[in-house]
Amino acid sequence: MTAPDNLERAVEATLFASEKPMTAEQLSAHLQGADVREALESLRRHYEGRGVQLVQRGRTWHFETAPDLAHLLRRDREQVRRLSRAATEVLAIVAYHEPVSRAEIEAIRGVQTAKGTLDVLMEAGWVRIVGRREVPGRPVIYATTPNFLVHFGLASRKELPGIDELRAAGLLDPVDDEMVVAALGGDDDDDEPSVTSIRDDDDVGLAGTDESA
Amino acid sequence: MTAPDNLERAVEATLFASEKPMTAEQLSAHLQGADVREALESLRRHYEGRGVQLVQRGRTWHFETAPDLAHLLRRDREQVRRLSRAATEVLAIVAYHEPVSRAEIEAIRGVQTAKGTLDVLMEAGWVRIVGRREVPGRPVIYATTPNFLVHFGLASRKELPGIDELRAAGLLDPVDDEMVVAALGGDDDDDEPSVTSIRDDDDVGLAGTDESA
Amino acid sequence: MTMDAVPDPEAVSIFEDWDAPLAASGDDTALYLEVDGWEGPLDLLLDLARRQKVDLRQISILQLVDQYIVYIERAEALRLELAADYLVMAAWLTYLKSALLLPREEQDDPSPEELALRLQLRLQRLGAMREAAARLMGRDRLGRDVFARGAPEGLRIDRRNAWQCEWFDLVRAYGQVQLRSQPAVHMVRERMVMTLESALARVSAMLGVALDWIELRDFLPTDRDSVDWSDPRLRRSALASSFVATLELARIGKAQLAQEVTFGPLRVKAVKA
Repeated sequence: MTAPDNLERAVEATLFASEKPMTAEQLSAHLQGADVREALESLRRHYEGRGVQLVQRGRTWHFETAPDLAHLLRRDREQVRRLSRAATEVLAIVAYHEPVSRAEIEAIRGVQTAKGTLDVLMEAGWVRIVGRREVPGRPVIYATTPNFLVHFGLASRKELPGIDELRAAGLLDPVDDEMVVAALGGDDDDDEPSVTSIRDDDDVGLAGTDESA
Repeated sequence: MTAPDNLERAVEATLFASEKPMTAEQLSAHLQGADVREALESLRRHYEGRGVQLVQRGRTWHFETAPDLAHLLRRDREQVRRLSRAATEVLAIVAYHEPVSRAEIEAIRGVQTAKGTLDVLMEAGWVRIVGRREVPGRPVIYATTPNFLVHFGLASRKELPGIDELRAAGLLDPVDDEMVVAALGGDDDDDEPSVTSIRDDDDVGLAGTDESA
Repeated sequence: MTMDAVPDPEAVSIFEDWDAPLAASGDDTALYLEVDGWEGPLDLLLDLARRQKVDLRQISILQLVDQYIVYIERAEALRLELAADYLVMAAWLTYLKSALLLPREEQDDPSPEELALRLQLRLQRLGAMREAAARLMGRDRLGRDVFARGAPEGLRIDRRNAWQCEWFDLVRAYGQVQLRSQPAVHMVRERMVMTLESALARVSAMLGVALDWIELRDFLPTDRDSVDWSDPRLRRSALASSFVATLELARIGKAQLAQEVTFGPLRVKAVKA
């Protein structure tokens, strides 16, 4: 590798630090009137095939990421997040009762349902808006998506266990761990029905997220 | 010239495109978990002597223009914030003694340090609160940030000018508070700023950010 | 060192211009009153010590004390309002000087020499930091001497949440909702009773054939019937209904009731028409 001469270094640094593409004339004016054309050409060749390239667009020059690496500039990062208990309940209600309005969900849960909860479920791709109910106020109504069935491995909603089956499985037994925790005040979730209906279950939140990259 | 391999190109492109210095871990996470250390080292060598350099500051890497070209680039650049004498002194004390409490800073300077001085340094992103000292009063303690290293071009705090000599001379030893009290005449409140016609260091303010030409 | 008793007009003007930048005059024979703005007495001492033009480790503390006192006296002569800490330091230095000069009878702890040494150390420490600050500021600083890329494309990281929820969580959640929201309906269990009507009929019929007092219990049905009268709940129901039936018969004058002791046997007899 041949070491760049000082003019080439100066052009390289100037273009690198510049906030805008520069013409050869601007570069030249910046560098005491030096003839920069050769340096530009030499730099262009140097950066050829690298991750960064020196490109000329019209009369201006600038550095840019190599086109084949453009995908690196935008990345998706998946973050695994567990659905909060409030969101899980809302999802279950939608699944069992669909289509339902938010007011109906709230009536069944006995607590107010934050808008955010439904947003999370829609973001997850499990719930969607399917229309409006033709009653006063024309509330939006929600239903599950095909993706919901896929995620939960269900052929249809009919495969969701009925109340009797839930009871038989002990899932309707009043005493279970969560209830005990709730009773002991260890859970900030919205377990009390009605009485706390003013409270918003904003804790759509996310058990065990890690925000930090 | 050997053509850079794809990982090296990807690291080069990512660091060029990034708005902030990145750690090897961040780069790796961005590039599907690839081990980027070799690529970084290879890139660093490649850019050695060019107008642009790849530098490591603390744990982060970034490209910057070569220092010897400062005279070419400085001219139409906004000057970085100019710090008051008090602020530069406080910054030096934090950097060389970290972590330090405000009282310790004051003990070294022999004068009260306006809250604003530390605020300015924190606002600049060079100093941050790192906890409390487990002594009576639990004073807040301060240390420098990774950005401090980036801004002052230090690979690590070990590169602080003269730090080894100062340490060897015992000048970085913990401050003996008793001595401070003795030297200042037995008052724990080192100095009333109030009456002083001597300039208080409240004017840490950022003296005009552009000190142009 | 010489000191003019009369304040130098030049010095006065400098003093008045309090925020003036460091004046560049360098008259070192007289104490030059630099008014850059001391950052406390230690700062002033450091500057005075530097005027001795020796390594801070070798400064003469006695000389330094004298210089400081002179400075303070001069400032007072100029009727400058000095902050208290400058005066406190002056007093302490005067004490230190006398302690250093006078013969000592008993050993103070710490000794004046020790105090002088500590002061020296403090000055060194402050001097070191001041120098370090200057060197730090003089480095190639990002954004002043070296520059990051002017127009980085930026890395955009789009976060996507991969929401997790298991089938079991879902159905259990529904169970919880159901459990919570089920109205508390109290179902009365269906059970065998003897109605008041049948008790009335039975008691009336039995009273009709009986001539003497009969205990109420004897009116109760027996296993002869198709029903299982051994069920204690059914027997209680029959007893209660039969009791109400006899009360009704007594009310309409068809029966009379007797009970000798409280909770004793209740006897019934027909009233002869």
